[in-house]
Amino acid sequence: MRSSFPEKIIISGGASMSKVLSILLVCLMILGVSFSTVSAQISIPREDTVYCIGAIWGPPTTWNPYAPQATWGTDPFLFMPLFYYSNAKDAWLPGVGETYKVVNKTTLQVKIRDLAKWSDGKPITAEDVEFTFNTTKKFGFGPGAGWYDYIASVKAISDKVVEFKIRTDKPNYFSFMGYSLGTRVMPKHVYEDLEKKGQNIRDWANNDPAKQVVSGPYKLFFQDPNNVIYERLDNWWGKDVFGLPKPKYIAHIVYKDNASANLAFEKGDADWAGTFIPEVYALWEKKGLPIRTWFKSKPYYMPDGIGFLYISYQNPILKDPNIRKAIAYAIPYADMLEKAYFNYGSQAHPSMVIDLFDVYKQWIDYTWARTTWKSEDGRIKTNLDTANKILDTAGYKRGRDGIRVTKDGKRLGPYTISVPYGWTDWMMMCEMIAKNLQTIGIDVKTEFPDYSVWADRMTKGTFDFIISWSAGPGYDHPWNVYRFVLDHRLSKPFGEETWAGDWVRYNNPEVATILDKVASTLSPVEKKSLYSRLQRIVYRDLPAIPVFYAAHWYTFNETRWVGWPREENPWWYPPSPWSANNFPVLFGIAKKGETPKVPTWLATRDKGGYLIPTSQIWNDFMRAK
Amino acid sequence: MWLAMFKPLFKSKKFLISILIFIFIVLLGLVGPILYPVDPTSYAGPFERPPSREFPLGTDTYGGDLLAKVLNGTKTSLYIGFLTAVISMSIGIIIGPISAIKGGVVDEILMSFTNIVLTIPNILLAILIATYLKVRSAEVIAFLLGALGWPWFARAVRSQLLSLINREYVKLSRMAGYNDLRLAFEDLIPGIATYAFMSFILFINGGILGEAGLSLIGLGPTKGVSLGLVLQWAVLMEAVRRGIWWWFVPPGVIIVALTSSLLMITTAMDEVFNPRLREK
Amino acid sequence: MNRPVLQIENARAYYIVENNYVRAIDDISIVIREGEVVGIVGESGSGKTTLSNVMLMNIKRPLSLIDGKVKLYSNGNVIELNKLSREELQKNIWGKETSIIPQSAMNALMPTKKIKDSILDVMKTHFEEIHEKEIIEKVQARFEEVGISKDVIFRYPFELSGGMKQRAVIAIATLLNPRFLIADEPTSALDVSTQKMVLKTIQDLREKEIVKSIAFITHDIATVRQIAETLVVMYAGKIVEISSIEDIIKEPLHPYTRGLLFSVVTPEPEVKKRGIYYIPGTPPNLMYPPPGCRFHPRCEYKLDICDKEEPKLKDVNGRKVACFLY
Amino acid sequence: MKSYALKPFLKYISRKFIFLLVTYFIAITIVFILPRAIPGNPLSTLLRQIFQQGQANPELIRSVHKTLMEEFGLGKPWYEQYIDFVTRAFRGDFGTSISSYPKKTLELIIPVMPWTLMLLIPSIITAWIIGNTLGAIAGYKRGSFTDRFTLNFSLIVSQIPYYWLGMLLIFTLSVKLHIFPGQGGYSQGTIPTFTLKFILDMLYHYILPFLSIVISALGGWAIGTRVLVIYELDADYVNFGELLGLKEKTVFRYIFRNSILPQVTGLALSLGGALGGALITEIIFNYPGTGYLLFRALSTLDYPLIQGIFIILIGSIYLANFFVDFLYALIDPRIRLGQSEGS
Repeated sequence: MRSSFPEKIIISGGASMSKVLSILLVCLMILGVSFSTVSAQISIPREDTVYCIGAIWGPPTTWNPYAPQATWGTDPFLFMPLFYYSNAKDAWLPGVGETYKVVNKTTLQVKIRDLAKWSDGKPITAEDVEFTFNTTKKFGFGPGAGWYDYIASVKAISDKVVEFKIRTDKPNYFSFMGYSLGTRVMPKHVYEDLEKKGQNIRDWANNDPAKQVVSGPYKLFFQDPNNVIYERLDNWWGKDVFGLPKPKYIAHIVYKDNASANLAFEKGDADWAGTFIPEVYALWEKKGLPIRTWFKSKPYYMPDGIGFLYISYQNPILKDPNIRKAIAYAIPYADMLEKAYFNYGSQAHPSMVIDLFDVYKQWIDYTWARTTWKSEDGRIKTNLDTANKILDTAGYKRGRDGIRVTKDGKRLGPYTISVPYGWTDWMMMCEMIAKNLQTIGIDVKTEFPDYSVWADRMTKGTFDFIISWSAGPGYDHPWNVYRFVLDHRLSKPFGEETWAGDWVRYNNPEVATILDKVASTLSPVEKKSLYSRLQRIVYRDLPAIPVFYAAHWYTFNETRWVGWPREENPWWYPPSPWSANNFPVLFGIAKKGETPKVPTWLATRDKGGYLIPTSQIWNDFMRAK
Repeated sequence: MWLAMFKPLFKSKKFLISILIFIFIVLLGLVGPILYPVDPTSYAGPFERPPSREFPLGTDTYGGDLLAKVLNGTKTSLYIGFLTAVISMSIGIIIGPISAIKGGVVDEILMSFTNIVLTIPNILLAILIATYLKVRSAEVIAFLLGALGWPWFARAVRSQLLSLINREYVKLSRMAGYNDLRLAFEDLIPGIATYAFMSFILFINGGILGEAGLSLIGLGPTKGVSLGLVLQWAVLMEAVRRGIWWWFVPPGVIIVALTSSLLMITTAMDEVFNPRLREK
Repeated sequence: MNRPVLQIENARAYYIVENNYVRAIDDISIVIREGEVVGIVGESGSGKTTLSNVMLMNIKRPLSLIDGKVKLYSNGNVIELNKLSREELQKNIWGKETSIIPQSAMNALMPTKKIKDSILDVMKTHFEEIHEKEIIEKVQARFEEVGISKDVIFRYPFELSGGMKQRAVIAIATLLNPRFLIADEPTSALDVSTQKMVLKTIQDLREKEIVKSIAFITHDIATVRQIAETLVVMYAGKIVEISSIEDIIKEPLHPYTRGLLFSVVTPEPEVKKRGIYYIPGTPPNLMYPPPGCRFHPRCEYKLDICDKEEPKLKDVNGRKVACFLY
Repeated sequence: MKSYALKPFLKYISRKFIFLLVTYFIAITIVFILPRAIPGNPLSTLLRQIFQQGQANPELIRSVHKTLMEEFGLGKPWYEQYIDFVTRAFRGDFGTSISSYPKKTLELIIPVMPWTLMLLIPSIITAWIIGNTLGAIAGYKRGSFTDRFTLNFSLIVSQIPYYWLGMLLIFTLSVKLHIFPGQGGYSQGTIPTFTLKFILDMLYHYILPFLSIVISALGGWAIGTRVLVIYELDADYVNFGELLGLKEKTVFRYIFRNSILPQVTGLALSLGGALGGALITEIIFNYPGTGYLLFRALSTLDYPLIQGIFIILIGSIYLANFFVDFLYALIDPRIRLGQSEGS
């Protein structure tokens, strides 16, 4: 070696270990600093905040309804429709709208409140309504997506009056009414500004609280991947019309899953729940917590849709109504609801109508239901003997293994009944159904694939049996359910994907005709007889078997906020935090210690409130020329 | 010869204790479900009851009998562990020796491949692949874990073989015209037999722990019961924070007892066959 | 006769394995005198290395000194090493009074430290206060003495060639001018030309009186005869013959010594003419050594008494041999 | 002189770098191939979500379906898609999330990454240091009570899955004894700020997940280092050093130093596993990091997000890997200077 050994690059042995540590330390510090850049904010007072669970399960997205997936809160709190619909009351609550006028059988005018203003002070006008509808049509989605199938035109005829004309080529009063009254109104000036700036409206997040222009009583206050917080606008234009909602803040924490959210709720960290809670009654019955659901006892929750057993209509054997009827008798309705569903729902009426809401009872032909199913309320009573008898009579003999065969010797099965893996309540139902079907000689086995596999089968119709959802209560109920389950025009051929309905690929032109007639008639008498005809077809063909009413998840914890709507005091429905029409709920609750007052405007017009019964609107159309 | 070889093992207290624990758990998994013939997938019981005479390990949120679940789960977990080990071992025992015996380009290619698989974090890769597998049976999980677990073994086998290959008797066999296969089976494989056996045990552990990990994030078997799935549901149902200890403690205890007893067996063997490590 | 430097009296050092003894050193007595280079030869497994450990009293489990004394003569004092604790040995004896050139000098240096730093660590254990600069200068001087560049101390061991490493190890081992040095097969891993160089270096150590005496352990008689005056032949944990090197080459007494000498492949002319020879059989298992003379199972001159009684070292013409033939 | 010192170092580092780059490229390719190899409509979850937001009707569903299919549509030939995919991935664009449409996956991942790093890096380093120290002491005192205790303890602890240990810690220290909070990264209602109060709150929530990773990770290190130390105990330099009179402490330091060096590269290799464990630990603790996000992505089958997380995590592991290799080369002179010249 040469003598000039550069001392500087010599790392002395003893020092290198500490050098490692110091490098690591520097890394940690860099990490710390990077962490500190996570946005800064103060905390919000618990007593002024309503915490919700069950409405957001992932990082928030946008507050722009023209994006396909706006974050929870955009609909209920930020942007108001002309009218809100309550399905329990079957009535409409004027929002930005004030009154409507039926001009003639094809024209509806809505007058916007003179007071109604955007949060930046600009008035809400008929122009805004027109803009909202046109923009939705332009993008393919947004508020009122699909309106153009039912509404011929939307026109601002004055500053505050907007006029809707129904499409006369295929008149559908349900959808006409629903779209024109229920669509949220967007601020035209904001979106036009954006467009001028060249911003793609669909990609706009609208997540800057300072820049949000809203019509509702709340505005975004803070958001990060784990929190969404809304703050009340104390100078909201509607305070002279509705008063102010009670909570200063509405907050939603993004929990990992149901169970952790429920735990927070049980502890009193959240007040307003829209989650499935196992054994919810134990919370007040056993633990004595100030927690309640809509009903104090079974079924605890209001219904929010019908869970169907969909049986493939493509399978030539399963198509036989005898088999379908036997299956309908073999389903252990009561057991299933008790075991798998904690009695949160009740057995669905075979007519596909949700008869837990009084307003819908009129559409059921109970006499026919009673004659067909031979029971008090017209529901199907589980009876394996009847099921066996039906199959015996229809000529399905049992094979050696107990499984029946058709006359030409084809075995009934093996078939599968499937729901996505992890949907435990439905998985249990499948197990129980499969067991009973085995007993009556149909070889059905459960299969629980991944959600996407199941969804693929469902939307392509390539299943044997599945349990799945349908439409729910609404101003157009039960028409919406019939259409969803039966209308082949919504569907696509077997093997092609459709999300719009008729998964079993039931194809009956007669049903389609009736559905169109129901939608276009204004006469309740005619409607009723049409529904009755539909029910006869449904009982005869059993394209899908209504099994249970799915629950409208709504549970409240009165540790901090009291006065929530419930069975005894049903001042508003739907009340769930994720419902888009829960707007009035926040006006009627109160902080613990204060007396909650139901807003006086939650009464019908004739009783001094704002509510307009749906029947009144129908009547106005009927009377019009 | 084998008997004599393993005889010193039975002098090791550590070995005896751990093999007893292991046998006990294997019996739990194999015989348990027969002695306690309750359907682990039925939801017959009451909800979330603590252990009682009727339900020795209590029930879960859906009224499932946890003892039945744990017994059957142990069986599945053992099965997955074993299968994983078989798969990893087969791949490793093919790639390692080929690489060592053939040398040259073959060696280069195989070892780059091995290193790449080794470097891609296999848990993440398993998660990613499992996400796309729509139907995940126990076999699929085992295959996935097995197919990602072998590289360290293949590398170790290769380097051990390389040192063996340079020994006299192997050179003699080569001169005697043995072909590669015969060379591998007669001269080389026996030389790494104990190492392979211990690796096999470690692979079993990898399979059991891997299944539990995958299951916990919802990527476990979509059919049947495994210890990981029991834990997953305990987590999903917040059993921990709700104090339902009988739901998550037993499966965890079995996993830990199973894997650590297996690991103890390998260390005990290591100490016996590798005198340097022997406790003196 | 010079004054003794190190004396071993009736040493028995056994390895304790599973309640059993491996009798690696069994009743051995040696005296090493000032200015003397003693060669210790024997096959591998004969206990040479154990003997070197006993000489230094480097006794670690499972090795245990069952019996005997190890005496070090230092400036007129007699230190019984076997009575000192390991800490005392480390502090006062090793490195200072005694030292070793280890068997594989290739790996004898801390691989991830510069040689300089390893040396400083050694110094720090022996002196309360050290002056780095001064030490480095001295060390560099010693390095040049053993024939390597003084800059070597600023390098890592792996940066040196084998010969350089070996000489660096020698330099380090003798930094504190120890009285007694063991060279444990110092040349076995080196090529022939380097071997010669290293032997020369070791010889120089004695000539320059850096060390007083050396025990040179090897299995290779050819090497040892270039440097040693006295030869100790070991077999199976026992000394079978002690003699001057010339006497042994001329006439090996013990059958084992004879075998060892004849099996040397090195083409010494007097060996060459006898042809290649090897000792049949293998060294015994020292856990169960054969009764009587430990060499008898391999001995072609075996007598009846050989498997019954143990031969003692006895004087034969001023030489010592343990064999019933004499 | 300088080039002498740098050459092997640069060579080593650049070889590592190229290897990692190639491997990363392969990882991205796997990410590209997988969803295309396995059929299924990735949008089904999004559609269901829209469905279940109550007000869905067939018209809405149909229009959303159509628009999204166009948005995520895969019309182009595969090689164009592939080139597109890779170039976008190297630009940091990993596609658009489905469940959080229209957010870019990167926008979702960046805010949660600091939490994961903050949990992962200190805990694996702590585990590494403690585990190696324990293992070194045990190995050095081979056969002693300390050794047997440490070994058996490590054997068991190393087999406790992080997440299960987390569950036990939550159950005992949080649910039963109420000493530590059992979930989240900070108290509900507080919002991340750079104030002392918040940092303390955060640390309070940090302890349990940190502990569960540290405890279960240190066992493996201890076992490994113990064996390395035992092998090292017989090393020639140890014997030589001892016989030169080196103090026990110094000898131990030597052994520790040399047996820990391979563990530095071990650290790089173990990062993947540790990250996987940390992700699951986050899920158990509801810790607002990447694991949490991944869990959401998995349960909503948000494929682009899963892929994005995967690509970013693998990328960061490789970066860390490279960093550790770099460190290793720095501290091990044999690598830094190249084991050339002579040997």
